[in-house]
Amino acid sequence: MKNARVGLLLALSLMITAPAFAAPDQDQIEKGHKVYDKWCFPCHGTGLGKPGTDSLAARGQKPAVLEERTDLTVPAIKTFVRHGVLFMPMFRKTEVSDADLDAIAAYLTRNNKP
Amino acid sequence: MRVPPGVSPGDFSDAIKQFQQAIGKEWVFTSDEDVDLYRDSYSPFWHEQEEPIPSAAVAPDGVEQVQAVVKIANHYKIPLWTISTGKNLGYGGSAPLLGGSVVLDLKRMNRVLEVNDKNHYALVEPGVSYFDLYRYIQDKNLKVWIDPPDPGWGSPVGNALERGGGYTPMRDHFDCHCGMEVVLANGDVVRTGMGALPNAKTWQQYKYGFGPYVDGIFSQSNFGVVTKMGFWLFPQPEAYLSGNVMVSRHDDLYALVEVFANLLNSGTVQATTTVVSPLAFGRDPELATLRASGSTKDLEDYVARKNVAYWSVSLPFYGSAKVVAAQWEYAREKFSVIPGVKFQDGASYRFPLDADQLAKITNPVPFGVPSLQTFSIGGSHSQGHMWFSPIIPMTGEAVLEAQQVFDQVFKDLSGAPGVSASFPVWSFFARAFVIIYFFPIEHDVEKNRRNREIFKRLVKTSAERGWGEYRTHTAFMGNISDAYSFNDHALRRLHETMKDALDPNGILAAGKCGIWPKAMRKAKA
Amino acid sequence: MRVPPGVSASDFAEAIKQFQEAVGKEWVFTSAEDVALYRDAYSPLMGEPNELVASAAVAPDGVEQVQKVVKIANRYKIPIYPVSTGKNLGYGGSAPVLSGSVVLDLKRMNRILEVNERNAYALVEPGVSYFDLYRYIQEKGLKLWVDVPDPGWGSPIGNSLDRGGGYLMPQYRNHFDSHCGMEVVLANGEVMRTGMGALPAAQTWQEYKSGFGPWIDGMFSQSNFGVVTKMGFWLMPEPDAYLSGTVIVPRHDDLIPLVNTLNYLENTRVTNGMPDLASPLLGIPMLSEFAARFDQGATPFDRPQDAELTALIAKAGGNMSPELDDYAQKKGIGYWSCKLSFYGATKANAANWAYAKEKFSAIPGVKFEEGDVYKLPLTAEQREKVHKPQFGIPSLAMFSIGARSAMNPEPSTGHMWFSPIIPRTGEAIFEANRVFAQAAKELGLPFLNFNLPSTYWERAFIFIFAFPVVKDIETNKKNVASFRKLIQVAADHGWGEYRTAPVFQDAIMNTYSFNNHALLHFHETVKDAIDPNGILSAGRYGIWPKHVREAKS
Amino acid sequence: MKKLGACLVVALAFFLVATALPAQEAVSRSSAWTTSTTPSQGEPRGYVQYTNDCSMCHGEGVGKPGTLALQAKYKGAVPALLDKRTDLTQALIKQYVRNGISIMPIFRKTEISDADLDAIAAYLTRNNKP
Repeated sequence: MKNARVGLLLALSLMITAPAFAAPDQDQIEKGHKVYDKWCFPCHGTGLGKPGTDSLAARGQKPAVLEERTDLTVPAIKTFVRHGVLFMPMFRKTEVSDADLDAIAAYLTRNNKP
Repeated sequence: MRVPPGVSPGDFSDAIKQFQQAIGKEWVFTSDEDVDLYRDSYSPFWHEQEEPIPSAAVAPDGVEQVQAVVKIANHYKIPLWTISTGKNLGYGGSAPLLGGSVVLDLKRMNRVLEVNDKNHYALVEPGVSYFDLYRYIQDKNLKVWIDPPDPGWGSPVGNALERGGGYTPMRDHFDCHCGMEVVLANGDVVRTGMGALPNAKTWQQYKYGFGPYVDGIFSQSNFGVVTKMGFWLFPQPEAYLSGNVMVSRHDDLYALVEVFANLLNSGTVQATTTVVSPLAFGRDPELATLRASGSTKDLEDYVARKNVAYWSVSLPFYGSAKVVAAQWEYAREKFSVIPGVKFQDGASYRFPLDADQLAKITNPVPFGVPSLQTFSIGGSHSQGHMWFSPIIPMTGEAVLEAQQVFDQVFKDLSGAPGVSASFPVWSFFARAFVIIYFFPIEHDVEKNRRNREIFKRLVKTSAERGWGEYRTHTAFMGNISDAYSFNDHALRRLHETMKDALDPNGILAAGKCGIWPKAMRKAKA
Repeated sequence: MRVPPGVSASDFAEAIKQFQEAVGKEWVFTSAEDVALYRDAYSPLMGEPNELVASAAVAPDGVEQVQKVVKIANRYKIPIYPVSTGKNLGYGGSAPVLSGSVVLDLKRMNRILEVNERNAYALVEPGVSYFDLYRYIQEKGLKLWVDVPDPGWGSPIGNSLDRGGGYLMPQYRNHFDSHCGMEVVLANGEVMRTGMGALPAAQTWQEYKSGFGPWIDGMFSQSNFGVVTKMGFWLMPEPDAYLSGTVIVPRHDDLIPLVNTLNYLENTRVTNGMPDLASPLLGIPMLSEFAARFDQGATPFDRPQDAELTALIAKAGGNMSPELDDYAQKKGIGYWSCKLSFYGATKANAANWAYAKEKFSAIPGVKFEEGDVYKLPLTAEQREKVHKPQFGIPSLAMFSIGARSAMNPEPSTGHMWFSPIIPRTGEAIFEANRVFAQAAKELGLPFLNFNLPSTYWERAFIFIFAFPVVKDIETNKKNVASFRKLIQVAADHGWGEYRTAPVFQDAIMNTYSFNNHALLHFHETVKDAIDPNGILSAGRYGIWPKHVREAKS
Repeated sequence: MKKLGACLVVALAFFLVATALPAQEAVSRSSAWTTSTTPSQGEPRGYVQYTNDCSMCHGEGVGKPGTLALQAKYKGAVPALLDKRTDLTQALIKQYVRNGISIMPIFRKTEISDADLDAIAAYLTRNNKP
């Protein structure tokens, strides 16, 4: 099962180069920004004491702050939120609803190259 | 679809249908995908059969919906497991203790009902997080602090009910609550303290009300579902100052702790800190060698040579700028009975902190600002953790004894990865130290099995020494409850008597803190 | 011999015999003369047929004897009523709630089991009085203070279980809050320890309150769920110094910012002693000076003897009046005052007081009076001078209120306390005065023109009104009826009593009626489960055993 | 009246010297109860019990409602301090302890045993004229 998860991650990273999706509208991105600030920023934001950012920084290569990434895909984001990764726990739908998660994904992929 | 233990599939699907009618279809989760979101991300049973996974989850939005759910559960004898924000990570997360329970997820009940900055209190629902409450207070520009625990996404209600601790003078979270609303197993709503008085004017100002004070039995228990809770807040103080006290010899610990306890009990120091040996964490290779094989004398020599401390405690002071300076001065005077003691001024702040100041503070929790900084603890590759947290006396003797005893357990079991040989002791609570041992969780069955064995051994050893845990992961609640056994488990038997009377069908949080409903006690026996 | 209700004479005789075997013949009291000693000396029902009286009394000396007594009581369904020192005067004394109960008198269990100076706590039995504990600490020369309530002969355990209060730092003056760990004999005769005491080898029974699992201690306060036989208390290390200072404000409406600022200072722990509200203009004395005024031969309600003022006060009738404000300004007399106490390091006290003054300076016209500064311990001479409970010294001085004195040549035979909790705001003080003054008028009660609340609790005020108990049955009847009216008046305004005498326990519990008395029903469910025969303190705080509830309905 | 009280105290101090009681007791009677007095220290039992059980209300010094009440009642016609009285009878003492008077409550036998009460009564009547 662990291997299955790793496999999933690999598959997802391969999908990063997959074809573009329909561009989300600006309202959706703004909503996503708000939800991101509420649910993701405390761990993945800028500044001191942000373990999510620190953890990604330790991994290196890509920007550690999620908002600066342009390579995240919507399915990857959803997988991390719904399944967790390392010490990041999964989030329930009473915390981050599917609609909120769509918005977060829209926000974090807003600068992706098509 | 998974079915709760002892419930027929037919009954369960009827119950699910009624849950859906009561709270709306979208808030009853039954698909594997949705239900898996309720697994404990930091489960020590990861990839094992024993991992307790719920059968479904229901998320009511309001006390009437909670009542409806509880009544349905009673009718079909469905075991429920209540969570507030579900972020009790390291102690069980959002997963039940009994596999197949239906999680009663109160996250949607996230209203901040009142924040009063004249009498300094808040009334909140269980789904409110420390972040939510902080934001509310900031938005309204109120001059009150909350007291967050290390992780800010948890629930003030949930954390207080688990009897967690924070860092400011309001650090004992259960102690600082005032008034509850509870849905009982029969679906009835009670309000405690002054809340029992209709139109009460002091529900959040006087804890006890009239007659038996029942609030305590809803903490670390399964006697009800708390749907509202009041908290006393700390008005924003003028200033903060910290001062570090360093002593150079091993045996100085006795006097260090004695003076420290006196300062706590006399109200000079009013907040959480930790007594620590910096020697336990230094990265110097020479120090590492001394730690492994050196004598106390060797370590004392090292301390003298390198001009470091054998033990230290950093004292936090809250108050007016002049007062915190005077308190620190008085503390220095008191510690001066220890020959060779050294002092170092620490951080100093005036409140409110502006954005720039706040940005420079890695851990803002001691200033009433919630954070997730604590999750750095396991390093970037951590897959989670759980805590072993025994209460020990606030004496140097106890600290040394605990260190020696627990070190021996680790040695006997040839160590546990990531567990430090030495440890800080914390003053989260007024009078006793609590040790918080970090146990890594891995997605590795063998390592987790081994860690569980070590954990159980620690619980047992701890009990033999007269130390008990203040809180634990659901996986060990039975073990710890077993340890609190005075007079043939008289306390647990009383809890069971009450459980049977208040929740005859045993629907609420079966097994929580060792309390099982009658039917399951019989099955186990 | 009186027999408990529902018990046959022969069963009772048999039970008495077994009690005698359990505790020794001399410690079972059955003669009318001996049992009369358990009457409530301050009973408002004194001499009436419905006075609450015992049928017998049993005085065990140790937890095993308590267990035996409880088991015998269970066997014969004898209602028993534990008292600790039995000095809960004004709130019921040593008499039971249910007439005919056997009083379980724990006075002989008066051992001080431990006083730990380093970690500042004590473990005591219920018969230990504040005087006893204080003496013990003095004899051993320990640098510890006990937070005492006004009457020093009471029991720390009994007072704490009845949720009484004292005068020191907030974490000590709430006596239930400052307890840590209990030993309880349950109705089935089993002995249980709470908190860390449930751990057989416990090292921190008196250092950490809640142990593991449900924290049960609160259930044994103001209740009838068990007999507490040991209890731990957190003591206050003797501070470095004490300082007091008084804030005086000129106008009626200044009470509002006065209280708001006080709340800020108390909740940030700037001032850590019990704040002491008074009114120089209206002659309402500070609580801490109340008893001392008797020694000075003064009446406690002292104000300038001035006909104009007396007339103005009468005219205002407890309300805001511009004339009174003008008078106070003209004469330079403060309308309200509040004495603050500080315990701590000499310099910290001074700095805290300076900071408090800075904060109060937002009130125009505020004045400050420097009070006492003591480096502790007090000298023998200082000890005589001070308000003793504020220095952890037990006393009986407060009884001067009801005792014969120059101002009170024909004393009462006791008193009962009406003690509602109100919000900690100036507005609430005004409202409560309006409401209670109106009620007093309607009931013909001799209330003062204005009353100020006490500040025993950190976050709420408590009004304490004394009702005299006299020899005249008719007067007592009238007072009891008035008391009941006030309970209702208070409840209608969302104010509830924190404690009361047995005569009023049902009435007050009835006001705590949220959701059709859900909390009382909860208590009853617990009661029936853990004391199925209903032997413990039937009726205490409004909780009756099932058979009595059924008989009543 | 205040002056009268002071004279009384002076007079009593003289009186004390004349009795067999230990000299130290004359110094600070009002806080005598703050440490236990035990028979082993050679004190008569009645004095011990009186100190431990009665002096907190009936002793000397400030904050003693019993003493104040008797002062208000007799206005100096008899001493306000019980242990200076020479007119009390044992029966009367027992009557008050076991029945209370005004706001003085009843004392149970677990508080003051019959034997202790006998001793207190003997102590308080020790200087009565025969």
